[in-house]
Amino acid sequence: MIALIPLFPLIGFLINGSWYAFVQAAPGRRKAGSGITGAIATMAILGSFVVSCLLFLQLQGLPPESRVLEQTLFPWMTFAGFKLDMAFRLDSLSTLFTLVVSGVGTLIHIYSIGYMSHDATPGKFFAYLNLFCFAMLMLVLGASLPILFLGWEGVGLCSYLLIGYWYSDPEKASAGKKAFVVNRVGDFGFLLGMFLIFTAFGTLDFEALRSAIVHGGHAALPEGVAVTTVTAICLLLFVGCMGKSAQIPLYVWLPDAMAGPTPVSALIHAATMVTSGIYMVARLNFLYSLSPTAMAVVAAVGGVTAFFAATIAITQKDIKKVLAYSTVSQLGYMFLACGVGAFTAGVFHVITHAFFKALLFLGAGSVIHGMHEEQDIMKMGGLRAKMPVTFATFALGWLAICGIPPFSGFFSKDEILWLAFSSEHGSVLLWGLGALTAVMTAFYMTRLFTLTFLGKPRFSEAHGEKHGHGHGHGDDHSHGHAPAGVHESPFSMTGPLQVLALLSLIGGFMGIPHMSWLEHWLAPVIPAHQATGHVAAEMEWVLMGVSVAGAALGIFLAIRLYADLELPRQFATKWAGLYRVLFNKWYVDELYERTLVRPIHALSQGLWKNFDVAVIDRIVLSFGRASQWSGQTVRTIQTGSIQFYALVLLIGIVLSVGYLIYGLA
Amino acid sequence: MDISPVFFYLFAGLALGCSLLVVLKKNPVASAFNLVMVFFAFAGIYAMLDAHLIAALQVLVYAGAIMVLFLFVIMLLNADVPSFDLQRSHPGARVVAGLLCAVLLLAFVWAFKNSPSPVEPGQFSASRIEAAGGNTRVVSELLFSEYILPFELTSVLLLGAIVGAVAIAKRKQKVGAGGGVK
Amino acid sequence: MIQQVEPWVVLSFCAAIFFIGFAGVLIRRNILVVLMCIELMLNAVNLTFVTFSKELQHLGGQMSVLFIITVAAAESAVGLALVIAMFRTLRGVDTDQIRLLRE
Amino acid sequence: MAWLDSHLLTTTLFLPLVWAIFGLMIPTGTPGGRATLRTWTLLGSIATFALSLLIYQRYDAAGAEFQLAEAIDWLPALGISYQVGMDGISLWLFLLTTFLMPVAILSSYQAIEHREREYYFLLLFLETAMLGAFVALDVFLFYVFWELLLIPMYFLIGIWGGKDRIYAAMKFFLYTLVGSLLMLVAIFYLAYQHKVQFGSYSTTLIDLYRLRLPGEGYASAQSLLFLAFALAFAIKVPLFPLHTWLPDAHVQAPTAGSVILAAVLLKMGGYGFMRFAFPLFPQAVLLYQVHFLALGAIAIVYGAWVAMVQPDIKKLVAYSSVSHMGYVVIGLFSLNPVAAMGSYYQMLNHGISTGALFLLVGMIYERRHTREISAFGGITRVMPLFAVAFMIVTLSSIALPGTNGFIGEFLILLGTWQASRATAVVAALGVIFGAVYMLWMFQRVMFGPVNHKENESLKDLSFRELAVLIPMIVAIFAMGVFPNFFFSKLDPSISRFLERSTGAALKVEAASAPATAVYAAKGE
Repeated sequence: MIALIPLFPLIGFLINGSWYAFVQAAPGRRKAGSGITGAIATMAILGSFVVSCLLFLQLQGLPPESRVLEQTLFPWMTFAGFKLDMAFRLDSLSTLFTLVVSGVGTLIHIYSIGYMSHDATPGKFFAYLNLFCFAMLMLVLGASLPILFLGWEGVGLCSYLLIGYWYSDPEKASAGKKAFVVNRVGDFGFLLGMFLIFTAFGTLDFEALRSAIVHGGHAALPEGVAVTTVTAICLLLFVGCMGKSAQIPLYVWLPDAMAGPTPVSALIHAATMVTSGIYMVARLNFLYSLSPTAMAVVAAVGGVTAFFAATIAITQKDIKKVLAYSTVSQLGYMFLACGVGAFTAGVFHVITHAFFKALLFLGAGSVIHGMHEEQDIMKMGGLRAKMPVTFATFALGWLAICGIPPFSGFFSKDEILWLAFSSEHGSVLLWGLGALTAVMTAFYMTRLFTLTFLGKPRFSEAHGEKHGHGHGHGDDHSHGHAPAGVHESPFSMTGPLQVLALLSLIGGFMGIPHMSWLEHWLAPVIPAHQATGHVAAEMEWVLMGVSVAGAALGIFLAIRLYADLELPRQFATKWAGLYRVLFNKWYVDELYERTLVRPIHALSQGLWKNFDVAVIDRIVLSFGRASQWSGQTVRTIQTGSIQFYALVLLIGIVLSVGYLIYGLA
Repeated sequence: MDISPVFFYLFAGLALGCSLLVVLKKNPVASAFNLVMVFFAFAGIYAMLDAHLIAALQVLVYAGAIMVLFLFVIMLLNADVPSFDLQRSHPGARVVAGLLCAVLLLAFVWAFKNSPSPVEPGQFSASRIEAAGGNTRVVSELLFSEYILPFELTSVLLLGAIVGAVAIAKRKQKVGAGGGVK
Repeated sequence: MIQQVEPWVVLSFCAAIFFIGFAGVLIRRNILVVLMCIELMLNAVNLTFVTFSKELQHLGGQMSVLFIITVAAAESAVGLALVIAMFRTLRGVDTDQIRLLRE
Repeated sequence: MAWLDSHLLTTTLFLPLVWAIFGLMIPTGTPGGRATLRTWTLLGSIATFALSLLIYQRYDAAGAEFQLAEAIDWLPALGISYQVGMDGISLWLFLLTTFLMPVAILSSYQAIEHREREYYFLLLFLETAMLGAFVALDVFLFYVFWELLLIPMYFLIGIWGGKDRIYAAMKFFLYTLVGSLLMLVAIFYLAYQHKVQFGSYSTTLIDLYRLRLPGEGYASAQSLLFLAFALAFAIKVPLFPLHTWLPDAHVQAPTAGSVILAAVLLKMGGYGFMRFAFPLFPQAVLLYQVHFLALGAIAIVYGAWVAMVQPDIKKLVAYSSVSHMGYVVIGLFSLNPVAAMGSYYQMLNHGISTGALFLLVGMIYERRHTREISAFGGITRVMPLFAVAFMIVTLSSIALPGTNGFIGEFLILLGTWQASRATAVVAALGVIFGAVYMLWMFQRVMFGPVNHKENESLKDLSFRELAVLIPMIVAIFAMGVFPNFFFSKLDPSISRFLERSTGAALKVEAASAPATAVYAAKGE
């Protein structure tokens, strides 16, 4: 039964993929609607969602401590000295993820039918999308680290394929490659972490690992494993998370990943794939909680990333880039939560974030679709009237991410901030970082919202059409019939928006403080966070008030500032240096280019030309030259006359016979 | 060895002399005729050694077939070459070659003379061969029983030689010179 | 008067013919004569075989001779074919002309 | 049938050669004749493959060590005999060879335009030689086959190769020959040692396994003999810094030649290590473990780096082979079951995925007659099917989980980590750089706009080319998802290999402190 969850998208992928490869891709066939392929793909993921729901209900019917379903398909790698099964395990943590992935996935599939209606190769798009869902579901269902890794790299592949979906544009293709390579750097750490686990514990299965450490609800190190080993394991695995979940220093690929179609950004680069790092940390929470050092690093990296990405988001002009940096920032939040031991809060934020960030991205997609591929928020404004549904739903998402009660973002963010302050791993510093980020988040999201939907339009009606033609991506993404003017999107797109808006509105109620259903549900996997004594309980209300006030402050500032565009322009000129640094994203990409990419490239070139060819090959060839030279020297006696050779032979015979006779005598 | 010394020395002297002439005669035709004489002398010696079948084959194959082939080729080539008779090779080489051959010959003679006789002779004594029906019969029977495999293999060899000789000696067809047949 | 011919005398005679042939191979430049000298050497070997066959009372030697005669026939056929081919391409039968081994 | 039962290996072994001899009699003056020849050759290779499947079915992993064995005296005075037999280690490489041969033949249909008869004859001749090397149980017989396959390969590169084919063929030939001559000397020494220790010459492998050779220090018999064998195998693998013949040979060889070279010939090095060098000289293996681990790790990173900057696709793939085969070396020298299994699997993987890469490069070369990366760009748009196939093979090459490459690299790294952490860390870097060079190449060839006019009208894959590629792609996924299918026939043989390579050594170790220290320092 569990296997059905990833199986449906796999079947969808195979159908759409072969249809694309053998029918649609043939040159000459250019026109194809997204209807049938979209329907197949949606049915596939919907099937997963239904199965996930059924299994969720089944789990709910079980007593909490035995809420685990397992299915072993076949032995994957088994031989003397090693054993690994292709097995799935569904417990309270993974069921949440399967629901989110298949649920949000279904909505985004439906949305894509509308969004990709003008695309030349929808078969390819939906095949990739289904493949992604397959890999993501493998990731969350895998019963052991290698299967998780299978999904982990699988989603990375889909991310690569979908970012570079419009491959004719070299920049987009490069963005895809960058995403894959940066993720590979993370996977390098992941792999080593996995090896270290195997060496230390002799298993890669989550349950076996857990039972090696947790005894009677209490985590303790087994004999012969040092704390430093666990720290090393956690940090190495966290390197993997840095890559996949876009944390400093490996976050650079995510903003570039916005080159992909917007539904992809919503599904992969906001709602699901990027949160798999949090999933893994939460899955291995028993391991992480053994190492205070690793926890501190996770929290610090998360907090700094949250803040750092928020600073960049303030100045970006591309609607999707703003959302991308916002995603990086929110992911930082989640790691901050994990780092202070609030794994449940982290998972909570993953879920609410999946709702509101998917909503925001899809809303942005709707805007872009309506504006004919315009992504610059400076050229938008006043869309409230033109796109009422998009406006309304986007507003809900905006309030949710700003942390305004009672929207979902409020609950999860507040939970994180409170635990960052109060937990034994937390500190005022971490809380301060989080709170400051919250203010900035409110600020840049409001900026985005204001510039896009409020105010006066900063575009001409004719502009859209012209633009649509100018930027059509060759044959692959041109609008066959660019409709005049800005328009609201079709229902296939606004429908999912409305569902997501509803979820963003009510999603937070699953984790109301002190009566959290979520915490209770996750208790078998993540031990409930015990309240700590060193902070007074009333502080919780104080801090909640502070964070809401902070969000309100951010919103207020942004609305005041961006009501008139002159004001921000003055600020930008006043602090031109700071503005430039932020606008250019702290020059991190340039730094990597200078310190890593170019030196390695130059080194490789040097090794090839100056070592491989010039040294090794020359040594080998010099052997050849030496024998050639000696051959040339000796060959003077080679007259070519057979009779001469025979004469020499005769001389040889005489000499040997002479030697023999002399020896006998 | 129960052979008549008179006839042996007669044939041996003839063979030695003629073979020297083969080497020394300038004209290849003369060499060829001397070679025939050598072959005949050898046939005589074979006969004295009771190898009657070989003696016959020597005359038939060597003196008959092979020599005819040689003469035929000489005649064929002689036609249009003015300087068919070639000088012998470099005098130095000639001296060295002759000297070394002589030295080796002496070594061989010395070795033959000082080698001990075989300890136990085989089963085909002259009398037994005689009793079994004579040399030719015995040899032939052996050829078709114990030596049948090599015998059959020689047929492959001969086939190969025929094909090879034809392939080599055949005049190459001019490539691309169309219009030969009209 | 009736004297036996010692086997070593016969064998020495064979060796003499053999080396006359060998010397011929070495010093003659006419390839036809070279081929004849090779025949001479083969005959010397044949006679050696027969001599041993007689002395050892074993017919293996005579068998070998039969095969050598066959091989000699094949050899001279191919050899003469080569001579013809050579004559056709080089217009001569001088061994000095064939130095293809050199390059 | 009874005869076939008792001579199954020999029959399979010599079937291609006999088949090829009949193929020589097919007149090729007309197009119809050439088609007949090609079909005939293809049928021969398929028949061999069918026979090898029969072998697969007969081979029982739980049974005796060497099965389907045959032995005939060859040169009894020297103890040399014709002995063949099959164990798990031979089995999959044998099947890999017979599986790839039809693919290679099918891929040459259009690429080869002159001297077809000789070409197909040499291909089948090559198959016999390769198969022989994989099943020979007599060291000398192995040597004969090992040298025998040089001859057809030399001509394949030298006659049907690219512009610098003569240079490449000579380089290939000499490199390999130099290595193997020392091996021959070592083989004679082993046969002689057998006479000294057991009273008669022997080159039979099982006999030689019983030899006790002094193995203390770098000047010991084991050490020197190991080096003699290892040089031959390391050149074939090829191990850094003995790899420079590979790029030239690969680039110049015709497509089928490259495929066979990469897929099978390189495996002979790894196979040689597993079959001969390790079990025969266990102490020397421990002695040189560190060195080879280091060289293997260097090869991985070095190969990847140099591959990154190649302007020629085929050269890039060639250097990627250096990198991939580095994994095989570190896996073998880690001397534990996980790494050994991974190593062996990596050999099969590399055969499939690099073979497929060469096929793809060959296909695009047939269309454009260039292999310069800069001559392409945006090919996805004109050849979408080709792009799909290329993508899948690329992914296999960068070891994406779910494809075959992952299984090999994962197991090797996991095992190596237990033997030497530093090596594993350096080797794991190859995971990153592997992605860099492959994807960068893929991007430059397949993505972006179509910049060159010539590329506008390229034809997508034909039915024949699909028939070539689909088996490879199926193999890629089958090996990635169901590796246990392969492991199950392999497991006992790998265990035996390790037992021979370490068990004996460990016993001796108890007496000698330094060796223990070396092993313990790495094993922790």
